[in-house]
Amino acid sequence: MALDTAWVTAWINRSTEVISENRVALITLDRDIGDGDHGENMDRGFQAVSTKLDTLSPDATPGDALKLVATTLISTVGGAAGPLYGTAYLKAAAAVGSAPELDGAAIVALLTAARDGIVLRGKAESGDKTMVDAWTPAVEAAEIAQQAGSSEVEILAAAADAAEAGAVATEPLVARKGRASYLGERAIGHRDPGAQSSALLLRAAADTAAGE
Amino acid sequence: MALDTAWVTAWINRSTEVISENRVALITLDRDIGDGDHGENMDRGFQAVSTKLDTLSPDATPGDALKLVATTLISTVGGAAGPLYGTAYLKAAAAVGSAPELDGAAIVALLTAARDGIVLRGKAESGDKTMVDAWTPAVEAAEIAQQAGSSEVEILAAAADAAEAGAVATEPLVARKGRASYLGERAIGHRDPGAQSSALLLRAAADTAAGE
Amino acid sequence: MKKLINDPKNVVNEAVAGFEAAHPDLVRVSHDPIYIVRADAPVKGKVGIVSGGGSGHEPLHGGFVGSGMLDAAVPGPVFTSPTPDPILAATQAVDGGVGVLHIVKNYTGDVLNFETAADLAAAEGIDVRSVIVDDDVAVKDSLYTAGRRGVAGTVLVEKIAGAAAERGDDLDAVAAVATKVNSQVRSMGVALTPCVVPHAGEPSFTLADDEIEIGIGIHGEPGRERIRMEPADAIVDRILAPIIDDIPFASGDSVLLFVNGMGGTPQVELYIVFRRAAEVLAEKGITVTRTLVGNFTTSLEMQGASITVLKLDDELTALWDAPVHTAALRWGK
Amino acid sequence: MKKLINDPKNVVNEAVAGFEAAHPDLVRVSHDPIYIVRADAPVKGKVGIVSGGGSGHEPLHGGFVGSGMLDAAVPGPVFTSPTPDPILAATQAVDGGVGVLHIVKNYTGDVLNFETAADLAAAEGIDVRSVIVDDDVAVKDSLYTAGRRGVAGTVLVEKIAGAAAERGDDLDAVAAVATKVNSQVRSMGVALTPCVVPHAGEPSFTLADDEIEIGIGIHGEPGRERIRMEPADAIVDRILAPIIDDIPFASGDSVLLFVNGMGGTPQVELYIVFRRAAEVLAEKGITVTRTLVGNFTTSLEMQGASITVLKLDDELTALWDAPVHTAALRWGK
Ligand SMILES: Nc1ncnc2c1ncn2[C@@H]1O[C@H](COP(=O)(O)OP(=O)(O)O)[C@@H](O)[C@H]1O
Ligand SMILES: Nc1ncnc2c1ncn2[C@@H]1O[C@H](COP(=O)(O)OP(=O)(O)O)[C@@H](O)[C@H]1O
Ligand SMILES: [Mg+2]
Ligand SMILES: [Mg+2]
Ligand SMILES: [Mg+2]
Ligand SMILES: [Mg+2]
Repeated sequence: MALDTAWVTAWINRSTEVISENRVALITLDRDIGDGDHGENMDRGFQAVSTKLDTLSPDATPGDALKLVATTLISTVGGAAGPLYGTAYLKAAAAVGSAPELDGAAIVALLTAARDGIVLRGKAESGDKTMVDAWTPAVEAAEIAQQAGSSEVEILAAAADAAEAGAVATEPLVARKGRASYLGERAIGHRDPGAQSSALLLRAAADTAAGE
Repeated sequence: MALDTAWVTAWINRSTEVISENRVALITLDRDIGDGDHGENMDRGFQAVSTKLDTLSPDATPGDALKLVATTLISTVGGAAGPLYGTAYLKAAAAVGSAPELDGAAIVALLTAARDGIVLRGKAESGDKTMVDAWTPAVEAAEIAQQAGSSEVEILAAAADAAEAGAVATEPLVARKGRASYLGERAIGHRDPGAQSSALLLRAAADTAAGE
Repeated sequence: MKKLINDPKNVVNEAVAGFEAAHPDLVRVSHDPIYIVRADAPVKGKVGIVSGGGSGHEPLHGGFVGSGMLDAAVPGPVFTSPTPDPILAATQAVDGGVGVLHIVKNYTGDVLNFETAADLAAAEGIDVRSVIVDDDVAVKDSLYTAGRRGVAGTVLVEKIAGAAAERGDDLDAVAAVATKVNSQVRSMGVALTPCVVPHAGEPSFTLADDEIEIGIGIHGEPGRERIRMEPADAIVDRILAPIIDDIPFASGDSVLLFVNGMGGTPQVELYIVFRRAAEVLAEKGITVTRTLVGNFTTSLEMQGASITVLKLDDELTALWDAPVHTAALRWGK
Repeated sequence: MKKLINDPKNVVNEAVAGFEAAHPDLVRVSHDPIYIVRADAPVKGKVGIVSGGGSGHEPLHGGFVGSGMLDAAVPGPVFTSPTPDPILAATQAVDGGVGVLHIVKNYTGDVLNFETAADLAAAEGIDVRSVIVDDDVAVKDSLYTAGRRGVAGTVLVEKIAGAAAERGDDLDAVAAVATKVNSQVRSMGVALTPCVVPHAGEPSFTLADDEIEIGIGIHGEPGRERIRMEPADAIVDRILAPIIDDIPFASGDSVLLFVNGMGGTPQVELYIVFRRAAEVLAEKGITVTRTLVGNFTTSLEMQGASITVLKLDDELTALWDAPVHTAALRWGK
């Protein structure tokens, strides 16, 4: 069962919910090793996205919906996360083109393009303790699942599991990008807020695909 | 046994001690209903007086010693207490003139002049919750004791007792002069810091006269 | 207590030394007794203006020494009036032969110490006039108090009197304009947090996490009432009303609106306060034609703000606009 | 959390509205998207200068909009970089036809958002150049960090670049002088207390009663080390040494010494810090020829200070001395 625009909008709505629910948790993570605004920034952005969603035309493609997310996040989130997530959704939109439905290969392409967009803008490598550390394992897990012939739902679930594990795995790291890099050894023991929000977004993708 | 310059210098030295010991207590009282500097101001002043005492000539009269206290307090205490106490000692010095020794009448004159000096500068009346509420009962008690034929030591002890009672009696009052007057009803329940320091100074006078 | 200080006893000494090092073009400093005079003092033929009071309210008064404002500032210990000696010395140092005006905030200590200094200066042949500033409407001006306190309105008195002296007004005229400003200016403040006097080492009062003090004095003296925390707009309405009612300011008036930070207030908050105050004045038909926003009369690190409104006329406006060159207020040159 | 605010979401909106009401002679304000431009923008034939970043550092940047300094400031939410939209709009609003310089503090968010805005402006045919400010020696400039942060030195870059633009330098020249100032300025700060971001409602970090944070960032990001409270002179020695060693400043140099308050620091403390810093520089044979003391790059109500040293030459000195007329910095007119 390929995923269509209804899934993308469900994903967006669920993302808005979980970001709002996790607003304080993300602020707390960012307060520990950053400047305490990540939850606020993401929440402001997704609230705006969910308002903008009403303007989406009924015959919009998944790519159209993703592009709307991208431009709205770029113009409302600010901070580091705004341009990074904005670029991720922009590249994801480009990767899926005008396809009305997304099969497993398209989902993998979407995730890969999103991750590549983040790396293009932020120049972070794996292990730098950033959102990349959630996205790269997610992309890899999605690829493996797709090559093993998994369904779209299974691919997204594998990606979400890997992103969550990746977010947890940022805890022992020293940061080399973003504000946490100023902290040196003191960042050890804290989870990266951007990796955590990435895991939340990918879990929202998987859950909505599974119809949960 | 009339009191001489040795007594005045003993009184001054004891005053320096008790003010220093009560520095924090006076700050606390002033913090409650003023600006928290009375202990600091008085301590700075008496430290300066005790240093200046070395410059007193060996044949100085009690009046000379009191005048030295006056000018030193005026130029080191600041705030409201500086000019008020300064004037008190200045008028006290004038009242005892160049007498080498002070009998009971002279002690009463000294105390009366001091109180009158404070009233002259500060225009406070009894019950305004100021240092006057320690000095006026002290003057009255001293007069009564002197008329009853008490010794200088007894006169000063009566003054000190009355001053202490007067300081305590400021507690239920609303202030009508000084910073505490801004507080209205909220000053009730707090002892006036200047009345308290006055009681300390008069107790020092009595104790040193008694040779304690 | 955490402060960027060395020995608490040296706070004023060292701050004044730093001020001297930072502004050698503007001021000269006497270290014993402590006072600050403008670099070119005494200015022959000009009325000298001296102000002062306890330290801890900076930039008041040292930050206002310079051409077009004060000739001298006399900083006492923190929150404690200076003694007469430095006031006298400063008065002598700025006497340009045509008299000196003392601008004194209405606190018993300041009034008494300046009074003594004025007497001593008069004995030295200097013509001294004093103007007492008492702009704080939080305190009732009655026989049963020490009278209203002098707070942030002092800055406006000093600026305008300074301009009058600079343009050559004689002592009577300078004193008259200072008196006029004082009669037309009213202020009231609010504290969110207390301040800590260095030698005391403990907060001068306490406020619960949801309490604020309306009508606070600039030494942390309690105000009119202690209330629950409210939104900024409600607080502004609360402290602006007694100001507007007091003079009374009337529709059609032109005013200077001055929002003053108490020392520890972020600037965004001062502008949020300004926004609402301007709105309320506009609603009453009062036109804000001059403005001032910032930390000008502080209480160490206290968080909070005060609002000051000065009724303007053409003369006061022109004197406000006249050039001033001090560490804290500068324009026109 | 007690703050003079209404809804935390409206802090920036309302503060900007207050700023507009307080300084109508200096600035015009766009409310959607939010940016502040000088009243006479765009100035034809003059290079436009735009800066911006998260709010909470006031007067940086809005307080520096006016003749001789910034043409526009773009305030983001508190401590959060603005998005590209307002940066683009501000860039367009100040384009006088000869290009626009973006002055950007080196934080990932600011750099990325200004980068996007610059790309969009270029697509609209505006010649945009960017200078990244990274003066904070508390952070190592290595491949393993996001690089040094931009802190109070930004004020000096903005003033001097602004003066170069005002005298008619072209875009290359203005960018070159901004780059030069950045290469010759170094800063480091200390925090005694944390700050509270309005939407977070809790302190951004905690410090024990006897702890201070050396090398603090202006968003409350932790610094180099957390140590026991020390006397001011010892703290100054500690934060000045890495500054002097970094460039390296040498005996015989002339410098501008800038002591910046973090927002909640009493002014006496800033002058105590200045006094010691000037002393240490003098001991090293470095001559302080220009000075600045005050709250210019703040972190809301944080208590603490930073020291900035800029190596001067005749050109930079002349540009520093050039007239400036903004809400927070004004001289020469
Ligand atoms: N160069 C980078 N590459 C990838 N991700 C980054 C980079 N810099 C920061 N991030 C991510 O951004 C998150 C912080 O976002 P946010 O708090 O919204 O922005 P800011 O740091 O500007 O306050 C970090 O937790 C990290 O995951
Ligand atoms: N007008 C007055 N007459 C008499 N005593 C006064 C008057 N005003 C203030 N005082 C006394 O001064 C004391 C405060 O002194 P102090 O704290 O040193 O000065 P300040 O109020 O200037 O800080 C009060 O407790 C009160 O006893
Ligand atoms: Mg952040
Ligand atoms: Mg007191
Ligand atoms: Mg006092
Ligand atoms: Mg941020």
